[in-house]
This record gives sequence, structure tokens and C-alpha cells, in this order.
Amino acid sequence: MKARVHVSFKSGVLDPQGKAIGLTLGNLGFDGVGEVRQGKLIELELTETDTATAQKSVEAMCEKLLANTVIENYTIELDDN
Amino acid sequence: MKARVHVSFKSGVLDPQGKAIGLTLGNLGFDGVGEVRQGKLIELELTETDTATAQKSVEAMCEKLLANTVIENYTIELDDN
Amino acid sequence: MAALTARHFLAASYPHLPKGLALSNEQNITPAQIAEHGLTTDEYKTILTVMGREPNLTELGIFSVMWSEHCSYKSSKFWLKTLPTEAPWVICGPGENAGVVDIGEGKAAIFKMESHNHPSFIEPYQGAATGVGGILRDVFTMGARPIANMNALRFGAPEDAKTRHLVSGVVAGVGGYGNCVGVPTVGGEVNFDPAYNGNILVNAMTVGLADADKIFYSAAAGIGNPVVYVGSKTGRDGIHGATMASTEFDDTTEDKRPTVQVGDPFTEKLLIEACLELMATDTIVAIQDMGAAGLTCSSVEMADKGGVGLDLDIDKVPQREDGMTPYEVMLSESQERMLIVLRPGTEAQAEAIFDKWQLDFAVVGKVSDTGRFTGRLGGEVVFDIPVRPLVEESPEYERPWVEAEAPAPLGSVTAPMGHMEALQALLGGADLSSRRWVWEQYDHTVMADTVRKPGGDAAIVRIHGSDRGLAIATDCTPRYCKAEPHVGGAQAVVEVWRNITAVGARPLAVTDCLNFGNPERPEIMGEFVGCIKGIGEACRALDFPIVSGNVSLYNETDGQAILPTPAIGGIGILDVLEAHADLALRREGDAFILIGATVGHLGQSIYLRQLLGRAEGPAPAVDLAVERRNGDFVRSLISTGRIDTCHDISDGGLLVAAAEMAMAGDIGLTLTGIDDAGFWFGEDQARYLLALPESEAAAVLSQAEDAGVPAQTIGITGGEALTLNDGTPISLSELRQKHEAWLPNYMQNA
Amino acid sequence: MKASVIVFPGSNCDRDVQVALAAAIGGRTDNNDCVDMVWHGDSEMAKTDLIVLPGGFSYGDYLRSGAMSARSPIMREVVARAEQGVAVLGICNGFQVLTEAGLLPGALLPNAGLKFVCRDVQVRVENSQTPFTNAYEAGQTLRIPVAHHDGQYFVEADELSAMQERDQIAFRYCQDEKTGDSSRRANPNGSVDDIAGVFNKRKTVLGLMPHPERAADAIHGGTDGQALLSSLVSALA
Ligand SMILES: Nc1ncnc2c1ncn2[C@@H]1O[C@H](COP(=O)(O)OP(=O)(O)O)[C@@H](O)[C@H]1O
Ligand SMILES: [Mg+2]
Repeated sequence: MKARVHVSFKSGVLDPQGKAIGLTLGNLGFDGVGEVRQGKLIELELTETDTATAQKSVEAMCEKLLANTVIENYTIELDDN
Repeated sequence: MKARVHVSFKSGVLDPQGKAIGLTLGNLGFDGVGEVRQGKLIELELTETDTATAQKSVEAMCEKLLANTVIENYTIELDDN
Repeated sequence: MAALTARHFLAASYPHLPKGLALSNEQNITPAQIAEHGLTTDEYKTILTVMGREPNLTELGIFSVMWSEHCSYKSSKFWLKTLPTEAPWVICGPGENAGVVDIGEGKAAIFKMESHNHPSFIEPYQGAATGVGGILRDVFTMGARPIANMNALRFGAPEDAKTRHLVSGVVAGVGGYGNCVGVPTVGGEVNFDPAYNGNILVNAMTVGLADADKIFYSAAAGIGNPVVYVGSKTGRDGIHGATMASTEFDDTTEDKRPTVQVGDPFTEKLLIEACLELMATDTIVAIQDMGAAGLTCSSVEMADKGGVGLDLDIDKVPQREDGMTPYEVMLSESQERMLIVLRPGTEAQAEAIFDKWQLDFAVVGKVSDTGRFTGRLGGEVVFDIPVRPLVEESPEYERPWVEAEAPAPLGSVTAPMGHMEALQALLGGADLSSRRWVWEQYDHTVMADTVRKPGGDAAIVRIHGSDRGLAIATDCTPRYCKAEPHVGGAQAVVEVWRNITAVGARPLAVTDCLNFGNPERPEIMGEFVGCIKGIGEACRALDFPIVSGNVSLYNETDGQAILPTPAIGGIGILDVLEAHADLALRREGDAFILIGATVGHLGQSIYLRQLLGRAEGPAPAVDLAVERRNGDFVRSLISTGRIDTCHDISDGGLLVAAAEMAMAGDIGLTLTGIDDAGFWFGEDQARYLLALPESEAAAVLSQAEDAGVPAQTIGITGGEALTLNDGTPISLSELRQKHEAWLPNYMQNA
Repeated sequence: MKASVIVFPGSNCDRDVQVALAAAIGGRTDNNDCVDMVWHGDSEMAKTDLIVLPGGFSYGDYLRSGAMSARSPIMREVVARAEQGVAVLGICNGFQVLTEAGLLPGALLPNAGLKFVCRDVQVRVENSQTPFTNAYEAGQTLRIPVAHHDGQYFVEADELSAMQERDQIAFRYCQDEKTGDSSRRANPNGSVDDIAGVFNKRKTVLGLMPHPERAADAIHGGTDGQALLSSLVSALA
């Protein structure tokens, strides 16, 4: 099974990378771009085949390592085909 | 409209971050984790309302700035609600 | 139309070739494949002779990388042999991974410079980063802990659409790698010129420190000894154009075969620590990093140097991807890998160290007495090449060359503006503005031994745990090399020597990185030959031998070659760390003294180029005896503690150098001299500026006279402004603002 | 007095801080009896008066700076010792590890300028009543180098005011009076409230971005960082 974890800054946290991208897109002549946010997408190959167990285990990985919940949110997507 | 751009290393390219995350998950006792890859997820707010035009414009952004096509691939998802 | 095979092609000249292939390749090599591997028909004929049969594709790949310009030095070898490489303090000259010099007290300095030009143009961040990674490995492979990095960068015109992006990526890449590994980047150069628009230059240098009696070499020895692979896994990275020759070509090829490698400085840091830990044990027979041409080049060099054979078991090579062919494994340029020959029975001890650092470790083969380089996959031989001829029969060309035409003498020069205005324009322009924006992105203080950081003449790092120091500098003035290759080559060496001298250190030895265009063009070859001759003469005259180096040719796009750029990196020793000088003015009321003769040579100067748009005239003359005399004099003043403030005069001339000293020390200067642009902005060589207490000036001047060294007082320090011949003063803060502003402003839109 | 320096994979200031500690504690840079180097994979540590998490790029700063090191086996022991009141000092990457490990509040984000920054900065001592800062005067300014890519200190507003009330701010970036160079921002990374270093509530744990061990010897061009180490020696010896 594959897991995709999306980690992004909480809304109150400044995202300088996203801001810089927005600015540069403007400089490059791309109009109509509003807020830009940059997050991480972590893709994991899992040997686990049970979705519920996998979900639990990836949640634990997020809490323990993949996200810093002081500043970040995460969402998990599992893909079992 | 919202665009989500996922930028990741091409499959043959070394992903040092993914490698280190995989190693640490193993050290933390998470078994059954195979390959780990870390990419970027860039979320953009667009004023454009036409999907086809938006798709074109985001593709141009990817080619020009968001991805380095020498080593990276990108995929685009548009969300118009 | 069926392609003619090479066999058909060559049948006439080699009727005796054995029929068929003993090895696994079913297919005959086609002329197209030969061409795609960058081999000429004649070179292929030599391969047939060496092999005594037709090679298979893997073998062809091995020959092609070993005989590439990069690995074989086929165009440059002939001329490189003319360089002086010996001195009593040289422990190991060119031929190993890096040069080694004795620096006293049982220590050795190990250093080398290398180019990563092409990859950096394609992908500036990763190209530059892996360039730094590669040169670090060349140095720690010999047993040294890397203690300083330098970087010599050349970019296209600032106006060129690509330049800003390249500067941004290269600088971030150099920093990204060196900072993470924890080696301070203490100096370098940045030039801009339209000649580099299509070919930037990224030259990186590393200096390391080792015990003089514990240097590790690369010659394999001991029949049956295990050959061990350590570091990162092998992927399909950097299998260049050569892969085009592969037959399995499909839609996914682009995706599978990145030509640019991604560096992993974290793994490199672990590899340094693990290798140094292993080196402290008594287990290593020979060690070699995998750089260009990866596993192939490292194995062949180790076998050849040891006069032995090497058997590799391809299945054992740690691989990152599934289904890699022997061709791919052998030609991959994946980063952060090393090859080691161990003493028999020490495998477990070595493996434990690499396990501790969580690095791959695999016994991949053994040293053999066959004199052949053999690879097996699933027990079957997939390549089998005699080592000696693979190395010794490699092509060597004495390419035709023509001497560059001597430049016409410089016509009259009319000053376009007042000298102070000119100074401000120069200090605030692309060529001479502050490079702080660059070096503040480099960790230059890690290791806590940096004594003089970037921004001065030579950088100084303390030799850890001692009261001595190493001075390090890199230099080259490509516009001089273009105008007069011979003079320019010599000038690059003397400028390095002068920078090391200006901090008070004794110059010891140099490394070079010779960047040129296409050597098959006689005029480019002429530039190469001219520069080499100049370098050789200067090194000889200054007892400044070349102990390592690198050649990068074909820096050319659409027939547009780069300026000839023989970058020189040098090191010197400070026997007493305290007794060094710095360019920053330290006291008010100091006498300000000019050492060396000022003719006012404006040919090929920055003044002429920037303010008048003219690249004309001869380069400034280099008189090696005068250089030596003036430099030895200045050094003796510093090492005996008589002066602590010194700066050499180079790009931009006297007034620029003086202003740099004032800005650095935040102390003003009042100068008096001839009212002539040549006097203030000429780039005459062999000159220095000193500041010392007024009370001691007379003694120093008379000492200079005794030594036959031209010296004159041209000003006095003090105040907060720079004043010239009673003109209107310019405040230092205004000057500094201009000097510091150009690069950050330019890069703002990156 | 005994200090312990934790070595993570990718630490690169471990030796630098060892040398500075040896000089501060034992009077000689090569006197290593007073400094233990402790491997991140160990789960036990000998008795120690001070634990130092050095600078560097542990795990390459991949994922987030300090994130992976904070989960090392030795960190459980570090947390336990910190709870017992053993002094813990985190410098640069060590500061990042301490926030990731929950020993200090807040987090360190990429610099606002998105570039690595290596230069001398000026910092003001905000609280001199701690084992780490007793050799300084409150309000004193120090010149110390920074060298980091992820040094932007962030903490939620209410937490920040609580920290201010508890005197948990150790150092703040401030304008360089000497060169008066107003073109340069005093705050090199965009940290909230110009914060360069913070304490835990008990003032037994300090994390800071500047590198005191790079301003500890005359050859560094300044020794303002040395007093931080000698504060510890006088408080803990
Ligand atoms: N321009 C040069 N001057 C002196 N020595 C050189 C020069 N170019 C290469 N060498 C020497 O030739 C040897 C092979 O160089 P190179 O292939 O660049 O080394 P590596 O395989 O370690 O990357 C090295 O010992 C190098 O020092
Ligand atoms: Mg090498």
C-alpha cells in the first residue's frame, strides 16, 4: 500500500517560501495569482495491507516524526491498489 | 480556483531527504516501510475561472519556476469549487 | 538501411580479428555507437588491438569513459608534463587524488582544485553542490580531514537573461554542500564576462590536513585482497550521452536517466567520518574515491597503479534501482561512494565502522594477478579488459596550435571622468563590487579555526591545535590570458603567490584548474599552450610547484569559447600565526606606503574595460625576479612583526586597493600622487600597499632601498573619508554603501 | 566539572565546542578529560553536569532541522537529565533539536531571507540571572557569529508573552552600534521579537542560534562567547 502525507504550515505561521514563489511568479508576469503556500508531500511504500492498521501506523509516524505539530498540520491519504 | 502542484524528483534521481526519513522511521521501530520520497506540494490561489486556461497557465509556471525539469516531474490538480 | 557494423567497417584493416564474441553481448558494435561514445575510428582500432577481439557494449562504455578527455587528458597530457612538480617539501605531486606537501611539525596539507562547469550550467544548485562533494572526496581519500574550501566562479554578463539564476543556484549549491558537511568555505573569486554566457565555470578547491606519515594512496596491492565498496548506493545518475548508445531506448528513458546527479552532503559528512575512523585503524591497503566515470575509473586506476588485476562481482554492488545493467553500474556517477582495498581478514572490523555510520558496505571483488579488469554478473563474465593497455594505450594528442597574435599597443586613453568618480563607479560595478552577498551564504567560521575570513587577500585558517596557520588563495585574470596567454598564465600564479605573501605566509605549492575551449581549434590550443608555459615559468621562478590539478576543455557553445581561464589555487604556511597581516587599516596617523614600481599600465585594465568599454592593449608585464624580490621583502616585514597592515594591488589598481583597505578598517586615508589615470588605476604587477606607524616609516623605506625595492610614501591614514590630492573627500560610508550594494541589488530579483 | 557533548550524525560543531569547553573547564584546549563525547545511538550517559547539543546539520537538516535527531535514543536520556535539573545547552542545530524534543518552546523555521546566513551579529543579554549568563551584565551587547539556514524563531503570540513574563528570553538581536551599518538588518533571520536564544521555565535549558564557541579565542577576532562557557563553569563546578 502507498501512503501520501501532506505536511503544511498552520495558517498562523508565515510561509516565506510560498511568499517568495508568489512574488517571483508576479515578476515573471503571471497575473492573478493570490496566496501561495508550499508544503511537503511525503510518499511512503508500506508492506501493510490492512487500511485501518496502515492509517494508524502512518498517523503515528506523523505525530512522532513527519510533522511538527507546533507549526504544521498533516493529512494522510492511503492508496491500496 | 485553486491549483495544487506536486513536484517530485524523477524516479531515477536520488532523493536524499526521502532516504534519511526512511532510515529514521526504521530507527524509530516502524517496520514495513519501503521506499520513501519527499516532494513539494505548492498550493496556489488563482483568479482565473476557466479550467483550460488555468491549466495552461499553471503548466507554464511549472516549466518556468516551480519545477526543475532536469531532475523533477510535476503534476497539476485544479479544483474549481 | 541496416547500419554497417564496425566489424564490416574495419574488416579491411583488421582481417585477423577473431570472429564472434566470447562475452554476453550478442550485438556487434556499430559506427554510430562508436561515435556516440565519443570515440574516433582510430581510437576504436586501438581498442580492437588491445582487446584482440571486438568489445561488447559494456567494454566499449568502459573504454569510452577511460579515454574521454576528462579521464585520459589526451589533449593536455603532453603539455602538463612540462610543469614543475617537485620541491623538497612536496610529498606527493600530480598523479594521485590530490597533491600533498609537508608543512612541518609532522603535518601535511593535501589539496586540489576541480571543475564542475557543465553540470552547473544545466542545474546550477546540484552541479555546484556535487562539484564541492567531489573535490572533498579527492582530499579525504588521501587521509586528510578537509579544513577549507575555496570556489572560483565565472558567470556570463550580468545582463544575460540566465546569469542571475545561475549565480543564485551555484552560490546556494556551493554553500548547501560545504555548510552541511561542516568545512568552512573561506575564499574564492567571482567574475562576470559575456564569454561565459553559454559556459559558466565552477571550480572548487579543498584543502585538508593529515599526519605526514599517514597518507593513503590508491595503488591496489596484495593478490586476493578484498575490494570493498562503501558509501551510497549506485543509481542511474550521470550516465551521460554515452547511454544513448544503449539499445533499450524508450519513452521512459528521459525519466530514468538523469544526467545531473543530486548530491547528498549528509551522506558525505558520514563518509568523511567513517573513512577517517577506518584510516585510524590498520586495515587499508589502498583507497580511491569514485568521481568521474565512477566505479570504472576508480577500479582501473587502482589496478593500474598497483600493476595488478581486479575482479568485480557486479551483483554485489549496492544498487538503488532494480534491473541495472552492468553497463549502467560501471558508468554511473552516483555520488558519495568510495572503493577500498582492505588487508585480508579486516572486513568485519571495517564493516562495523560503516554500519555505525549507517553507510553501505559491500565486498565487491578482489585483487587478482591476471592484470585484467573483469566483471561478473550471475557468475558470467560481462567484461574482461587488460588493465595496462586500457590505461597506457589511451590516446595522446599533440594537437596543432598557433600562437596568439600579440595585441596592438594601447592607444591614448582619455580619462572619462575625475578619479574619485571613477573610483566610485568601479567599486560599485560588477567587476569590483563586494562579494559579501556570496560569502555570507557560506559558513566560513565552522571548525573554529578561521583566522581571516573571505574579503581579504588570502584566507587564513589555523592548523588545528597549533599556533601556525595556512594561507589559501585562488586567482586568475582571464582577460590577461586572452590578450597574452603566456603573460596571463604567469600572472595567475604570481597573483596567488602575492596574495599569500600579503598576509605574511610563505607560499608552498599550487593546484590548477585549466578551463579552455575546444582544443581541436589551433587558436584555442595556442591559448592553452601559452598559459601552460607562463604557469610553468612562474612556478619555477617562485619555487611554487604544481602538485595537483584538473583540465576542463570544450567549454564552448556555438563556436563561442570562454576566455582562457587557468584558475590557480595556492597555499602558504604561517610559521607564527600571530605574525600575519590584514588589509584593514588599524590606526590613525599611519604612513601609507606603496611598494613596487608604478608605470601606469592601463592595457586590459578594469578601468579601461568598465569605464571606456575597451578590451585593448597588452596585459601588464610580469617580471618574475621583481615579483620575488618585492614579495620576499614584504613578507619579511610581516613575519618580523614590523607591519600588520598590507594589501596587494591587482584588479582596479592602486586607488581601488587603497579604498578597500580604508573601508575594511573604517579609517580614512589622505593620498597624494600623480594626477593621471594610469597612476591610480593602472594594473602594474608586483605591488603592495602597507600601513605602519609614522615613526617607523623611515626605517622601512631605507630597508627597501637596501633591498632594491621601490617604495614611496603616498599618504597617511585617519579621518572618516578618502581624499585624493587635496580634492573633495568621499566619506567611507558612502563608498561602502556603493561597494556593498551592487551584488545584492542585482540579485534581488533572483 | 564534567560536560557531555552529544554527537549526532551530521553534527559538525561537536569538536569546536569540545575544544572551547576544554579550555573553559580545564584551562587547556586539549584537555578532554572534562568533556565526554556521547554517541546519539547510546541510551545511557555517564554522570554529567552539563549536556551540550552542538551545531551542524544532523541528518542533513532533512525533513525539518533537528527533527530526526530529536528522536535519537540518547534524547530520552537527555530529557530525563533535563528533568532532574542538569543544565542543557543547544547551539544552532542543538537549539533546533531542543525545540523538536519539546525541551524548549517554539520552533525554528527557514530564515525569512531563505538563504543561509553566516556573519557576526550583535546580541543583547536579556537575563543575566542564570547559570548560562551570570558572567554577563543584563543589557550587555555581544558580538558573536551566526551560521544557519533555519534560524527564524517562531512561537505563538500568547506563549511568547508568557515567556517574556517568565524572563525566558535569553538573547535578542540588536543593532550593531560600532559600525552603525544601518543597511544591515540586525535580525538576520526574521525571528519573532528578535529572539536569538531562549530558556526553559527553570532556566536550566538554553537554546541559541549564535555560536559562542566561534567567539571564544583571540584568533576568532572576539571572545564575547567565552563568558557563556565560563558562566557555566562558575555555576556548575
Ligand atoms: N592541470 C594539471 N596540472 C597538474 N596536474 C594535473 C592537472 N590536471 C590533472 N592533474 C593531475 O592528474 C591526476 C588526475 O586528475 P583527475 O582525473 O582530475 O583526478 P581525479 O580522478 O581524482 O578526479 C591528478 O593527480 C591531478 O592532480
Ligand atoms: Mg579522485
